[in-house]
Amino acid sequence: MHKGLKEIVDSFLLFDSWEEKYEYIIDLGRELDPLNKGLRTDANLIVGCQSKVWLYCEEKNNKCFFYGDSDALITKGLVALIIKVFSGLDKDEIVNFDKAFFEKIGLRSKLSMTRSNGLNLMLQKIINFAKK
Amino acid sequence: MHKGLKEIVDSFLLFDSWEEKYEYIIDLGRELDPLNKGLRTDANLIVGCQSKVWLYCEEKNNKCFFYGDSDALITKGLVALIIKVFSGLDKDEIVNFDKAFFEKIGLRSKLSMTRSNGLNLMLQKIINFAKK
Amino acid sequence: MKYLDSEKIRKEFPFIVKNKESKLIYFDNAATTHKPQAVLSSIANYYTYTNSNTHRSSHVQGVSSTEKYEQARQTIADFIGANTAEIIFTSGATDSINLVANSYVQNIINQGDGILTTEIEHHSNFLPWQKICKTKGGELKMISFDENFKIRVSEDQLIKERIKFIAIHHVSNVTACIQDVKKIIKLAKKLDIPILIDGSQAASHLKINVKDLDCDFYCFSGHKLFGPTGTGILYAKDEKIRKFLPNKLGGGMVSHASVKNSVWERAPLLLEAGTPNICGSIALADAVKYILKLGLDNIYKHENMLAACTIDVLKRIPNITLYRCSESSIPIFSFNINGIHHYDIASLLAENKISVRSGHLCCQPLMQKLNINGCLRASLSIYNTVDEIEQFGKSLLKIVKFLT
Amino acid sequence: MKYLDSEKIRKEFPFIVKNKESKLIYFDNAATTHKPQAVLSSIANYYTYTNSNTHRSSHVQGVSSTEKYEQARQTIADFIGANTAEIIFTSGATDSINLVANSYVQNIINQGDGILTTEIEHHSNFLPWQKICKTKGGELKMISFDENFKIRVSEDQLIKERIKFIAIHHVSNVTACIQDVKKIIKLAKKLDIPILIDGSQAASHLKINVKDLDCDFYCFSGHKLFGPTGTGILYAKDEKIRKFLPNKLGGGMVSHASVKNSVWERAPLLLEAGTPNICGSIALADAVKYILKLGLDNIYKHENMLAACTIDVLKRIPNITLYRCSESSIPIFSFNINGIHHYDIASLLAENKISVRSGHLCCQPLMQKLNINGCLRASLSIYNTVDEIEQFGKSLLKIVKFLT
Ligand SMILES: Cc1ncc(COP(=O)(O)O)c(C=O)c1O
Ligand SMILES: Cc1ncc(COP(=O)(O)O)c(C=O)c1O
Repeated sequence: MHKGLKEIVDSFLLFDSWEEKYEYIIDLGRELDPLNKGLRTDANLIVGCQSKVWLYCEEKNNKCFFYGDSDALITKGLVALIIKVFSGLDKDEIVNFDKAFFEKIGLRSKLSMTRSNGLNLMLQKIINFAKK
Repeated sequence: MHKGLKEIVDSFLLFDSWEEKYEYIIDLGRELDPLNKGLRTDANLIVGCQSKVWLYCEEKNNKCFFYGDSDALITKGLVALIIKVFSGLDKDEIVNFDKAFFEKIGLRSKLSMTRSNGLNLMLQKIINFAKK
Repeated sequence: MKYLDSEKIRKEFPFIVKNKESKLIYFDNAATTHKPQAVLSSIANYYTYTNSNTHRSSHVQGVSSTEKYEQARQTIADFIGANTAEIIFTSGATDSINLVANSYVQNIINQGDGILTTEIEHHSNFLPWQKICKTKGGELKMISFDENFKIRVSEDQLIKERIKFIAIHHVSNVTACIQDVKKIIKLAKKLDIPILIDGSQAASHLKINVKDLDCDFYCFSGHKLFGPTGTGILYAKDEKIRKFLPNKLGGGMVSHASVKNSVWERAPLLLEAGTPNICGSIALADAVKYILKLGLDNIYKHENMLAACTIDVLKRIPNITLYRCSESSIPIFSFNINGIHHYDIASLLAENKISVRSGHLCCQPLMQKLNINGCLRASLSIYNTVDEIEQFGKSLLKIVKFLT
Repeated sequence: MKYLDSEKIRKEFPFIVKNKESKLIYFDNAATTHKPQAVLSSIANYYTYTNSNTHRSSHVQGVSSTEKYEQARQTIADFIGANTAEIIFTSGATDSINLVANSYVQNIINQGDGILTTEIEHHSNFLPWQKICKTKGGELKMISFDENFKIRVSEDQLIKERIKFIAIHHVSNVTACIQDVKKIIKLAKKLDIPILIDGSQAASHLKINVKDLDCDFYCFSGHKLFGPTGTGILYAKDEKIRKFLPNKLGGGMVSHASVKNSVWERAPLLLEAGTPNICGSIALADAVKYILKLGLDNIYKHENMLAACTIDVLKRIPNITLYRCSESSIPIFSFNINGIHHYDIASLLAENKISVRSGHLCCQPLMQKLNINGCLRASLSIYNTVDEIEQFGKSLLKIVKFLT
């Protein structure tokens, strides 16, 4: 687990209430680098039932980088979190990433096989990108 | 309940074993007037899943008369029984016939809403004939 | 003032009983309802005592299975005032509507003919008609509606747009509006246009009588009616069902089959090829019996009371927009809160153990019309309580504050 | 010699337990099997703990329901060696076959093309192809079979008859014959002809691996596999499923819908419009887990032992004609007794509390070929015992004597 991840897990362990947890998530979203307008295209859009997620993937010097956005606050926070987790890793690291991490921070359900928030599709897109 | 019916119910009450009951039913079939070859037509055929039943309905002097046959012994016996019950009645009597009779002699299941033996369809045909 | 004893009802639903401790509030009943113990027992009893294939066996269980299945058909027929032979068991409302589309409407629509529907329909009562129009060169036409989401059809429109078929909802799963379908059906009948009513959101809330309505087709799902998943009903008027061409062929729907030729059974068996969902349909009939025991009048009045409470609570939420019929309606509440994404609210309500739906609710055309990308929906049923509504209001206020 | 502990298994089936006293013998397992307690519990648990609509909600039960449903898909995929996205949940084998017919085969058959099948098929795998040939001007062609009911296809026939699609059974519900489908599939692949295997009578008896078989489509019903009614599976190879045009439209199968146009989801969701039989599919996966726990190898060997016993018993019946494969087969026994109507025997067996099927077994083309109007069928499953077989033999002898 890279240092950034450890930090995230530690933060999540400290939360006593949903307010704290979601404040943290929403703050992550606020700190997210704004997505270049030119990248907020339909091609980068992941259509879920409930909130929109844009995700752009890029490879530089054998590392993967991700940029994203969402129209919902919480989803945007989760997009930021996922980008924090995966951006800068190489393809092998992404493919072998232990998804128990999301379980640890209590977000498993948000990333499960439902199409409701597009996050699972986002994760799939990242993994597929890494597999190419 | 006309006298013929009473006789039938009484006979059924006496049976101790399936052998006795079905011997009686099969005997009824043996005693059935053979169906005129010219009436053994597709038009008079009632197609069930398992055995064939032919039934011909006729009205004479305001009474209904039925003639029938089947390719299976037991079904033929039941056809004979039904003819014994209904032949000679007038239309009103047929329409108002109390179907609990079949329950009394333990043949309800053979005459229920299944298409398996055509007997239910036979009963329906008789009633429809009487309703016309 | 109390039409139903909610404490007693809650005890009859295993899901509610099991979630008592965790204080879960389930407000997604328009999506699916929970099942009373009577339905769970019906399923267990069927498999324990009866289980057998229908319509084909002479053995004891086969006969008994067929009888129970046909009695279930009778129960459903009585429930909506139909004849038994007009009831087709399907796997759900979507299946029912597609059956009408594939077995009937497809064969009556020609180039230039119109199919009339509304932008308020659930996708299941919209996409099949769109497809037929695409493949047959027909035109999909819309009925307009007022600010209360009440739809209005004129004889003029029916004639001018060459309407050959009409498909509308009885009650909307978004706006809760109870349409005056009887009036529209009357108009359709006058011009001899077949009409389908999607009763998915009506059947568990309103008394329905298809003969009184005089519609040609009526349908609903079992799972929204306290029954099992994988069950549904299509009512098709006798004169119409005779014109159906089966879309699904297989065991049980032919009287004769040979390499050269096959002779079909009569409806409804003709339209139920293969082994049906025997247990499911029997359990659905038991769900209907459960409803009848409570009484639809009582349910309607009780739910109106719940609805009034909910309205009171929602009025206190700042910046709320309700997409809802203020006239006759059922306890469904679709809304948005200005400046906050519906998904954010639904997520945080979930954290607070309150289950509501958010998104387009399978009604994208309506969302487009309302110019929104989705909304929240709280939908109540007989086992919901005033306490739950108040808790919902409190949590909602807190969340809205948190997010602004 | 004992591959399965039948006493233990019998205790796991509520139907068997409840009928212990009455000594009922259920030999109609090819029509439908009974359900183990594991399946009944699965259903009760779903409705008590999870119940919610799938694929659409962000609330806890919605997510959990979707997960369980998708895990069920995974379980089924693993069971037959498929990829998850190649598994479509249907309402039964008939539904699966008709889905292939309506969404795929219909679009590839043109005037003069041939569809190849056999006279041994169940109506469900016969009538849909007959219909397509009628509507599209194709020709329904037959594969010949030997005295063991083994079918034989030649490359020659495929070419000469312009075959564009093949649909055959894996195991017959009349003759019990296990076809060498792998060989036929290989031939079909060589000529690039899509092929469907009806596995309705195979799935509860044989280990199946669709990748090893290399067929394009494989299907079976849940209710013949110890699962609930109203459930079924269609396996469709990835490259084929992409070509499916949905026959049923509605909620859950579009990513975008508007009055003008709609954009479809990907398979398998594209082909599962509407609320699916969520509980049923989850319970079917639990039935599969039950089978895997017993082990298909053990089941196969145990059933072979039961089959050998049954053959011994039937040999003692005078004037019997068995319609059965003497080579590899499952414990199904179709027969007639010369001079006695099958229905008479079935009726009297029922009086003796023995449930067998009689009639055409939804295989009228085969009955015509055999020149009979029907037959008797005894079909066994894992919970049947040698004692039951012997009792069956005794009763049958007595009845035959009674009727002659
Ligand atoms: C070989 C075969 N195919 C298809 C079917 C149809 O199955 P279902 O009625 O469950 O759809 C059956 C069941 O009777 C069968 O035995
Ligand atoms: C108005 C309406 N019509 C149709 C449907 C489709 O029902 P199902 O998904 O059970 O087929 C629904 C359910 O969401 C609905 O609310």
